[in-house]
Amino acid sequence: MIIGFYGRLAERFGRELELDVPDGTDVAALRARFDGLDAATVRALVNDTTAREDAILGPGDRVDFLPPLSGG
Amino acid sequence: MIIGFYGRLAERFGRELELDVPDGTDVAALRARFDGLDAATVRALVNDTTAREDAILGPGDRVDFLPPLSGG
Amino acid sequence: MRIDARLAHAAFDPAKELAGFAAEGAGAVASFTGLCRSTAKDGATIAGLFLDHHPRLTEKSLHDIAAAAARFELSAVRIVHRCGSIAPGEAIVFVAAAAAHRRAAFDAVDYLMDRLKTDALFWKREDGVDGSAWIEPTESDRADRARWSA
Amino acid sequence: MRIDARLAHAAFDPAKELAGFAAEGAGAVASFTGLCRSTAKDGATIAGLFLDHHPRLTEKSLHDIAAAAARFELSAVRIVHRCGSIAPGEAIVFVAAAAAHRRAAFDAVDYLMDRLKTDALFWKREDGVDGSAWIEPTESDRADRARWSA
Repeated sequence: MIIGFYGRLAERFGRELELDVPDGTDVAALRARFDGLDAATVRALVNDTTAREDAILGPGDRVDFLPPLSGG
Repeated sequence: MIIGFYGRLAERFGRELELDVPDGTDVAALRARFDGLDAATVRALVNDTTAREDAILGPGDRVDFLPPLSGG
Repeated sequence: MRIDARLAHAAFDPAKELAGFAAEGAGAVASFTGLCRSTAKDGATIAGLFLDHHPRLTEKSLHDIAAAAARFELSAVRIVHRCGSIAPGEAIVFVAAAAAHRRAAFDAVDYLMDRLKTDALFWKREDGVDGSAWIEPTESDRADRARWSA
Repeated sequence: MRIDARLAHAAFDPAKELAGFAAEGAGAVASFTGLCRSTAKDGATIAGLFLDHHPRLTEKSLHDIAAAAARFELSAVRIVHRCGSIAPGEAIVFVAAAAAHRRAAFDAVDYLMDRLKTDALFWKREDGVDGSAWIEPTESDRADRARWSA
């Protein structure tokens, strides 16, 4: 699975990360592996679409964690 | 004396006219020589400055008659 | 505030005017270009416009209007306005304002266009296929102008 | 309405963007250019900005915002937005709207800038002499955005 980070998160965790997760891992569980991915402020996308916290992740998925937008 | 006309007035009377007027002619008297120079809508300038109707004109003056502006 | 207000006697290029509008230190540049349309308000096809002007006072009116934009927090303002015969598609007017912040730049351009529509010293003739007509300011132009206190 | 919304990975020229913004038949073209300033809001000198972006969704957000300007009576709209490292004086964003009438063109550019400030998919870092800081939208940006019903 590919995980993408942006803005201040990219500085902290790197821009992109390849990671294997156990079967049945959902978005909430993936968040919990990293410090500071608070669901209230950091939006999760799975394959470019906003994902529910209980969405189950598979090995071919791409997950992006987006901190609050600063705007253009 | 040079008289300048603009917009629809220039079409009617020509752009510029050279005219001798009797001593003591004022703006109102000059207006009265032309048809359609109503003081309510046609502004008179003497030497590029808005003039009173009773301003006395001399041979070296330039008088401009400005119809209502159409704007830019 | 730098002021550049010019009467253009021949066709000009709005993009070049924007390029030359140095905005040193400014964060925001707003611009407006008014172009000669090929139809009149009543839908009739027009062949062009003729904008009559006064040899000295028209350019002075442009300068006075530009200077009045000092009421906004601007670093620079530019007005370029055509006179003479203008073909459809040609620019009639270009206005630009540079400011630290975008609200001032927007408001200044909006204000300048409203002022130009009523206070610029021009007389406009629409030349149509069925003849020509001299235009006077509309009630809508006057109402736009009245939005600003001075 | 023609829509042109692009993410620029290198410096671009706003005047060229205005020149290329064909306004066939339009009577009014409004534009806005946002430039990188050399001082931050707190007055500190900044060396530049870094605008982080998503490889696909950032450009899509620009396109979605441009398309939303269909609520105005426009013939064309253009958005060009930088990403990456931006030096003071360089353009960050260029927005243009073409319409038959100037009010629609003005309102569209104003609307697009408000939308871009809150809804464009960017993460902005100010690089100053004393270090860097990631920026989040201000209350004032949110208030501007809230002026429009959607």
